[in-house]
Amino acid sequence: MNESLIVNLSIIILFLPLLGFVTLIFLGKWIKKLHLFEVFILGLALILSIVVMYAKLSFYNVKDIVAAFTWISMGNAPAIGSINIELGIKIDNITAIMLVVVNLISFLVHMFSIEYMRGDKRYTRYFAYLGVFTFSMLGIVLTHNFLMMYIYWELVGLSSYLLIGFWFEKKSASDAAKKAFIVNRIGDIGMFIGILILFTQYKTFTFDVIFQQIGLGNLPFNSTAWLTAAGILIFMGAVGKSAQFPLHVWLPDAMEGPTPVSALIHAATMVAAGVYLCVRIFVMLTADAMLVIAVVGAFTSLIAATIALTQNDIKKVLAYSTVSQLGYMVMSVGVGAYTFAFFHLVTHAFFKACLFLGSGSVIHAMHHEQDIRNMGGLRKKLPITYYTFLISTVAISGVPFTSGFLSKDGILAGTLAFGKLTSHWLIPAMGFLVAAMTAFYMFRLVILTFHGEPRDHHKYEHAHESPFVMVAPLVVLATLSIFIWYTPNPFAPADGWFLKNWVKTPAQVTPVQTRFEFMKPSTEEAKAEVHGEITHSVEYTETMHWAHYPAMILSLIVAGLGILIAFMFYQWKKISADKLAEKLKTLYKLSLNKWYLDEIYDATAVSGTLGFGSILAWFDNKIVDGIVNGSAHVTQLVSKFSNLFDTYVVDGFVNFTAFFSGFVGLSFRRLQTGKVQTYIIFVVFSIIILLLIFKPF
Amino acid sequence: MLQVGLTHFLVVSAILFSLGIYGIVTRKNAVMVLMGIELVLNSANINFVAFAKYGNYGLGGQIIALFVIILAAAEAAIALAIVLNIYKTFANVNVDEIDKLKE
Amino acid sequence: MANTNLYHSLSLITPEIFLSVALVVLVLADLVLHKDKKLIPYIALLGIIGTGYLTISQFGMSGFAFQNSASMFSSYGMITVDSFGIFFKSIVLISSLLIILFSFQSEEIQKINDRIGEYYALIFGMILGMFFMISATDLILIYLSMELMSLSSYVLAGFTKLRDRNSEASLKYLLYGAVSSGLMLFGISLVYGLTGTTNLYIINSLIQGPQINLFTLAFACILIFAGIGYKISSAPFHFWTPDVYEGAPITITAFLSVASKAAGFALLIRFIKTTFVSYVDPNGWWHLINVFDWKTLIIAVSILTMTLGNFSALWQNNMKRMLAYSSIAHAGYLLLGLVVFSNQGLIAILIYFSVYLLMNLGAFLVVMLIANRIGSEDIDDYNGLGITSPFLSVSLAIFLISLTGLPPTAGFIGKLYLFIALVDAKMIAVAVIALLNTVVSLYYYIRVLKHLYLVKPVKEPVAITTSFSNTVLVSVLMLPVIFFGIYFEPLVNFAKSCLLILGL
Amino acid sequence: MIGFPILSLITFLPILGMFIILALPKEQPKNVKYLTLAITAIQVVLAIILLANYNYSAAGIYDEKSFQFIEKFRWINITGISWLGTVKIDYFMGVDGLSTPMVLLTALISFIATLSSWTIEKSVKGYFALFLLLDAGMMGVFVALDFFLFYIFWELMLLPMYFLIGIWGGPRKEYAAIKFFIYTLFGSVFILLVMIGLYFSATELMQDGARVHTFNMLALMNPANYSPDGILSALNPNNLRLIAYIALFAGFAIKIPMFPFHTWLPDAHVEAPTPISVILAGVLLKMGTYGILRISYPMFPDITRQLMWYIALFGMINIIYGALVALAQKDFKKLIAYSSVSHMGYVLLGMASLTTVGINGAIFQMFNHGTITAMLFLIVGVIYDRTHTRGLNDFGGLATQMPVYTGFVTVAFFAAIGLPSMSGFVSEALVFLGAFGVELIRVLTMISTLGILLGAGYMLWTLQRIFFGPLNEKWASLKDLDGREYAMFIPLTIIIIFLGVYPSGMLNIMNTSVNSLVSFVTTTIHSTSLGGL
Repeated sequence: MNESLIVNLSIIILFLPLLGFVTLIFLGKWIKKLHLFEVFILGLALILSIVVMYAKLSFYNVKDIVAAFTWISMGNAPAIGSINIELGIKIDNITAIMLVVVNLISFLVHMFSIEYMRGDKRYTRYFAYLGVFTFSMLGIVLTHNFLMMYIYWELVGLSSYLLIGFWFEKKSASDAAKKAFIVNRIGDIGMFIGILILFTQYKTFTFDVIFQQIGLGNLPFNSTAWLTAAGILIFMGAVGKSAQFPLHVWLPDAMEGPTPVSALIHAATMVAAGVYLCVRIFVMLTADAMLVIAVVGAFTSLIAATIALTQNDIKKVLAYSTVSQLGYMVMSVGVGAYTFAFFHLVTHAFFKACLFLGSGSVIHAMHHEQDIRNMGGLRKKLPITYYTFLISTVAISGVPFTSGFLSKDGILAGTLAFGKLTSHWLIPAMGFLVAAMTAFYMFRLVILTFHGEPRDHHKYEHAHESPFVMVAPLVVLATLSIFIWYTPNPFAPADGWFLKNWVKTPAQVTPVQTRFEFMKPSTEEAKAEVHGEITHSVEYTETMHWAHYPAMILSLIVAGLGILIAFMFYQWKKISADKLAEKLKTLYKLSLNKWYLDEIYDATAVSGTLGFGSILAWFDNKIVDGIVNGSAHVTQLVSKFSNLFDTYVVDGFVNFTAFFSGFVGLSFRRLQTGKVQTYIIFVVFSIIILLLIFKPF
Repeated sequence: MLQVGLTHFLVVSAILFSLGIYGIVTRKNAVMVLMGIELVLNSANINFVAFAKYGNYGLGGQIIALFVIILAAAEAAIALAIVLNIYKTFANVNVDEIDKLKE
Repeated sequence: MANTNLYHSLSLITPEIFLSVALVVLVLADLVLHKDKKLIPYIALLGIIGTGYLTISQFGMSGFAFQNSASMFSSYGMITVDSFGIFFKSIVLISSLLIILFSFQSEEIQKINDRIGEYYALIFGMILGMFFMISATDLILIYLSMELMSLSSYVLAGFTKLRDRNSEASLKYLLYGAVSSGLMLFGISLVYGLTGTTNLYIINSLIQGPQINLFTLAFACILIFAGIGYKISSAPFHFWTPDVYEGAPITITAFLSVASKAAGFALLIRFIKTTFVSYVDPNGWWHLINVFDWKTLIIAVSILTMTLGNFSALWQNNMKRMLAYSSIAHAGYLLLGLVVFSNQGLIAILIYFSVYLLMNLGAFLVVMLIANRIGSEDIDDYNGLGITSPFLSVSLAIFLISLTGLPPTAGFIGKLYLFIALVDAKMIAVAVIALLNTVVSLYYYIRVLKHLYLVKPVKEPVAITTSFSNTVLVSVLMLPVIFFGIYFEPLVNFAKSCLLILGL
Repeated sequence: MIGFPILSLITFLPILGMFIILALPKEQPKNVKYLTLAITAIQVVLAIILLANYNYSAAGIYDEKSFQFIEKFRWINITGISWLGTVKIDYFMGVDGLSTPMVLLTALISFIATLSSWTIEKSVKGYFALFLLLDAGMMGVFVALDFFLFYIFWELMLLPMYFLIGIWGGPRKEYAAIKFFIYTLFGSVFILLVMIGLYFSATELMQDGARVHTFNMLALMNPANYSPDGILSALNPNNLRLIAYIALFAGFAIKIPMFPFHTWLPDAHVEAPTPISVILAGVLLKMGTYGILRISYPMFPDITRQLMWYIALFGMINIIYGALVALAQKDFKKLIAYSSVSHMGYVLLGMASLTTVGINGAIFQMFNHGTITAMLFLIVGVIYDRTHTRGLNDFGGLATQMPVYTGFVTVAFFAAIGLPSMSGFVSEALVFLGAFGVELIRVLTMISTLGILLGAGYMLWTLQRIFFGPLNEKWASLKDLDGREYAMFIPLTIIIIFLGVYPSGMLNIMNTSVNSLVSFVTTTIHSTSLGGL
């Protein structure tokens, strides 16, 4: 298996879903059951991507495969030199793994959707959109430069828009779609400016070239501040896409889309693209940038967790949990736990997709009931859904023997180490708090949905387990939430093949003085770093090791605590949730209403912009145009004036002449003059005035 | 003994000129306005003759004055015809009432 | 000696002599032909053509007629024949020819068919006056020729007597004109007093001396300018223009707006050039004798004229009146060519006049043809004509666009040359004012097009069909407007060949 | 090279067509339409022939030799009397990388607009005659290389435009038409003045060795041709060059239209019939920016460098201001009109950068805006034809009723938003890349990026208000697109997406020229500028 074959296969993988999209859009109207073609294509892509992953990880484990061609060439530009904008793909281990993750989940979601979406009037269109999404997502994964990253970034935004607003007859759906796109654009602007900074300095978009240049000490505008800025700005893209505070508000609303879409896009893949981006630019992040990222991530995970505590919509809970988990990953990048961030991305993708599809199964069974207060006891009616859902919940809560435990624990260890090394203890504190809350609200969800007695009997009676095409994906995904796929030792993720062999922290390229103290290499390490052999300072590695067990124990405790409390509240009803809510009314309301962030945004940014727009429109209409029209009015006025000149001004002259004549006493009679005479008077006066002006002395 | 010189003629001419203009702009009757015009023309005539006489310019001035007189006559003829025409249409010859054409 | 001088002089004024003969023939014909006066217009046409032939045969000729052999400046005569004069005479003749052709078509004129002999005789009187105005270099001849022209035109303005406004126009024109010429005469008398001569060339050499009373001279200049300014209807001596243009028969209005103005301009230019310019340098710049600030005066007057004209035109509802104000504005533009005091400016004036002749007469012709049919010159009555009478509307549109000065019409070339002259003289501010005036003028010209095409008529507009001869006549004016807009080389070359003003 | 005068043909063919139409009897509206369609189709074919024979490596800009398809002969040749000099005006046409995209755009948009004109019922003959005259004027502006010729074409379009808006327009058509006319004429008189000023400042070396004043654009670009005492020589102490530049710029800016000269645009667009809006937005607005690039930049490189910040500032204002005002609109067409203001701001911003990337982006944006906005106006036209309303709040749920139409709308809207894979993205990105690279205007560029957010805001909001939500029962019987409408939308969609995926298809045409332009503008020192600016 040679490189070019891998490249070609990757390109085929990339374009297969697009082919599906085009086929479905243009032929969907005429050919029935065309959606199966799309499912088939995805299956094909999945197989190919597994092949690619296998080839990459086995034969080219340490070597990145890059292929590119020139997209835009601007010749020899004056004062700049040649500018070539390239398109290309870069396959490293992360890419290879992501290919499989994306294709797998996408395939499963396609499969799930066959039944879930049956009967929809835009059935084929739906699969077409899924196709274009998959294409764009694979593009993000495969690209080797920032511009293409941005391009695919926007395209996933488009597919997300189309899929959230799929049921556009509902105003809430089209609102949510619009909101998602626009909120994402805010982040994208930052990302775009970040890319602009890099391009301005390096005249290229290619990751490797830029990183290499930074490594050589060639900084944007020769300033570390600009490097930090570039990092943070590009991270803003991730803030938007991965729904980080303060741009997280779109993701819960995005649940208006069909549930499989939520699973694919708004839980497993697209939202993880932000984390993927952070992972990609990790090497160029300065300490300041990383700190910002860590804080944003931690704060996001916390705030989302607090909101998730009180939500009653099954998808909303999952949505906020997604936001929270994404915050985790981002925080992980920020504290330098690169590998665990990516690891969590992968594990989270599986169990969160499973959760969403599970919720889809529930919703399907309950005839589009989403409120968990109206559920309960579904365990019996939907056993497979229940068990897969439970496994995933256990995973996300960080219970041992699950994938979630492995990745979450690593992240928590990372934060702990970070806290020790930099004394930013707040970040690990938030991390553990969130872990507890996650366990609590996830089990609250499970208990309220599946345990206890049914609260809506009518719907309960009609509920039934979903058909095979829907449960099969659940089973697959639940299976993937077990530790065994990643490491043989359920308590030592770092020893597993995933982290040991496949995903390694790359060497920082930022100037040494801009890094965290603990990331500065010693002299020998610096030499080694140039060759990409050592990635982190020994100190950091050691601290990570130190943090491993305390983090594990702590996380076990907090997760257990969370689960326990959830059972106390909802299963055994030892404590009344309502009473507590009554007691902590303010906090409860704050949480239930998502901290009023939507309202605040509406009142400030949205209304502000619209209001400003209206003011400007008024300004435009009345003032700017008014000036123009005003000058026209003045012109008309002047013309009226000169038009009436003959009648009035000249008459005025007459009167004046009358007065004047009277003054000299030549006539006491009031002068009776006609128009011709007024003209003549004017001539006479003109002559006098001209004489006064042009007299030669 | 008062020596009549150029200045005196010019003063007379200026007075005539002013009276003529005054008549033109104040008289109601079109014929009276025409009289004013005659005054203006004749003030110029006085100038011509006086300049010719006192400036030793030869006979040119006098000849010009003759031309002007003839022309004034022609003008008066046409003018009166027009005034007559006006009288036919408007039944009066008050120039200030003939203002249908304006603005 | 005296006889040869006289023969020589007479040979230089053959066109004028021919005109006089034609005038007499017309009067006689009017007497002889009692009933059927159909022949008279053709006699007039022959007269114009004959004059035209004689005028053109003078082309390239230059000289003085009626020199004063007694004077020390014996070489300068009362009449100057030069290519500049011939240019303006041609303008006058072409417009006369067209006016006669217009008169064939005009219903107004058809109605007074019994007095048609007088009509043409008076027109010939005007032409004769203009011819002398154009070539006169003696103040008295200037005065006399102006009066000759004026007296004829006073009558013509009220000639049809079909409506009150004819007589009124006539009276106003008369009174205003008589006063203006009176003032001018007074000015001339002052000049005579200062210099002892009425010959412009001699005045020119005399006023360069130190003993001239500058105040009196300035007074005289302003008075004379008032007289000429009234003829070219420049502000502030323009007040008669709209009233008379509106009241007069349309053929006469058209004639006044072009021929009379041409004669006035020729006179003004010749007067200033001959009297006040000391020399013309090789680059074509005219150097004024420093006795009177003509430059500032004319700049002020021209800006005032075009601004007043344009602004007043904005609100006019009568087409003739609107065109009257527009012709005032155009007088302002034409004066711009003079303010630069250079041959370049003179070329611009000549080009502008050639173009102005075409487009202004064209516009009047179309207005007349429309008035023939709908009996109104009111702009509101034009509503919807664009659809029903495409040919007339399109041609009116072209004439008006050309009057605005938009390419690709000849009007643009005229304006272009004016602005070229201004920029060449580095008078940018004046050019900007003039350009802004152009923008203002668009508004009222386009207003006509708006009524023709855009405004929905209340009642179904009549469809005006044009006879073959009318179509030819309109086309004869319209095609050159477009042709010269695209290819103006012949126009410029012609103007250039007509630059010569005989002088010191 | 081709054996026939392709540029004259492509320019004057519509005029020929106009005469044929005028000669046709009145009762044949169908023939008139087909004839116009044929003529515009031939124009497209000619444009393609031109492109096929185009030499991608010839620069043009200031170098006559590297212009292509040159047609040059003496048009006005007035041999002067010595003190007057000679007037020599050439009929001079040629294309380079700056004009070729515009020629292609004009041909394309004219063709599409003809299709869109099919619904015209009122005085068909007059409409199409004026339409063809307009077409000729537009084409002429882009191929003329003599300033005089350029100006004639520039003004030639005004009148047909006036009538096309004024006769076939909406309720306030008279107001809109006169406003358009007066406004643009106001701008063009300044152009005229500067043209005359340039004429007197520079001379061209004739074959016989004499130097005469010239309107030849290429000669006017060469600083060596300026005489030190010329009115626009940099030695002139009154900063006349600066004033002239501003006047010229203002003349072009009105056409763009640049804030605060933009207010004619919404009125003109709202009142104009659909095809005329298409032409207006698709081609006419480009003349302003084209004029700046073709004339202002190379003839006044010194001032351009001096004022680039201000140009960028106005670009930024256009982007942000246009977008914000668009947000507040309730009329579909007005919204698109303001979006045009916003999008033309990108062109200004890109031009202001004076870099290859930025100017490439600017020209590319000109082309893309032409296609995208044309499509947007066609979209408005389709809905207006069917419902006779344009109120954004009068619709709702049309996506259910007209799915294909909605599909095209989505494409066009996202193209306007600057979605990657569509042409608008590439040009906007290049504009930003170019502008950001210049330190002087970096902050302005960063503020301008807000435009892409606001753009998404008003476009998506519009999409939602018209097409999403429950179907407004009033429109339950609307028909989806018919064949003619497909024929309008499909070529535009293909071009938009093709150039989004393969922008080099267009960028390669202009790249050489842009490089040449940039190096010319950034390095040319006016030899007479030593003492002045």
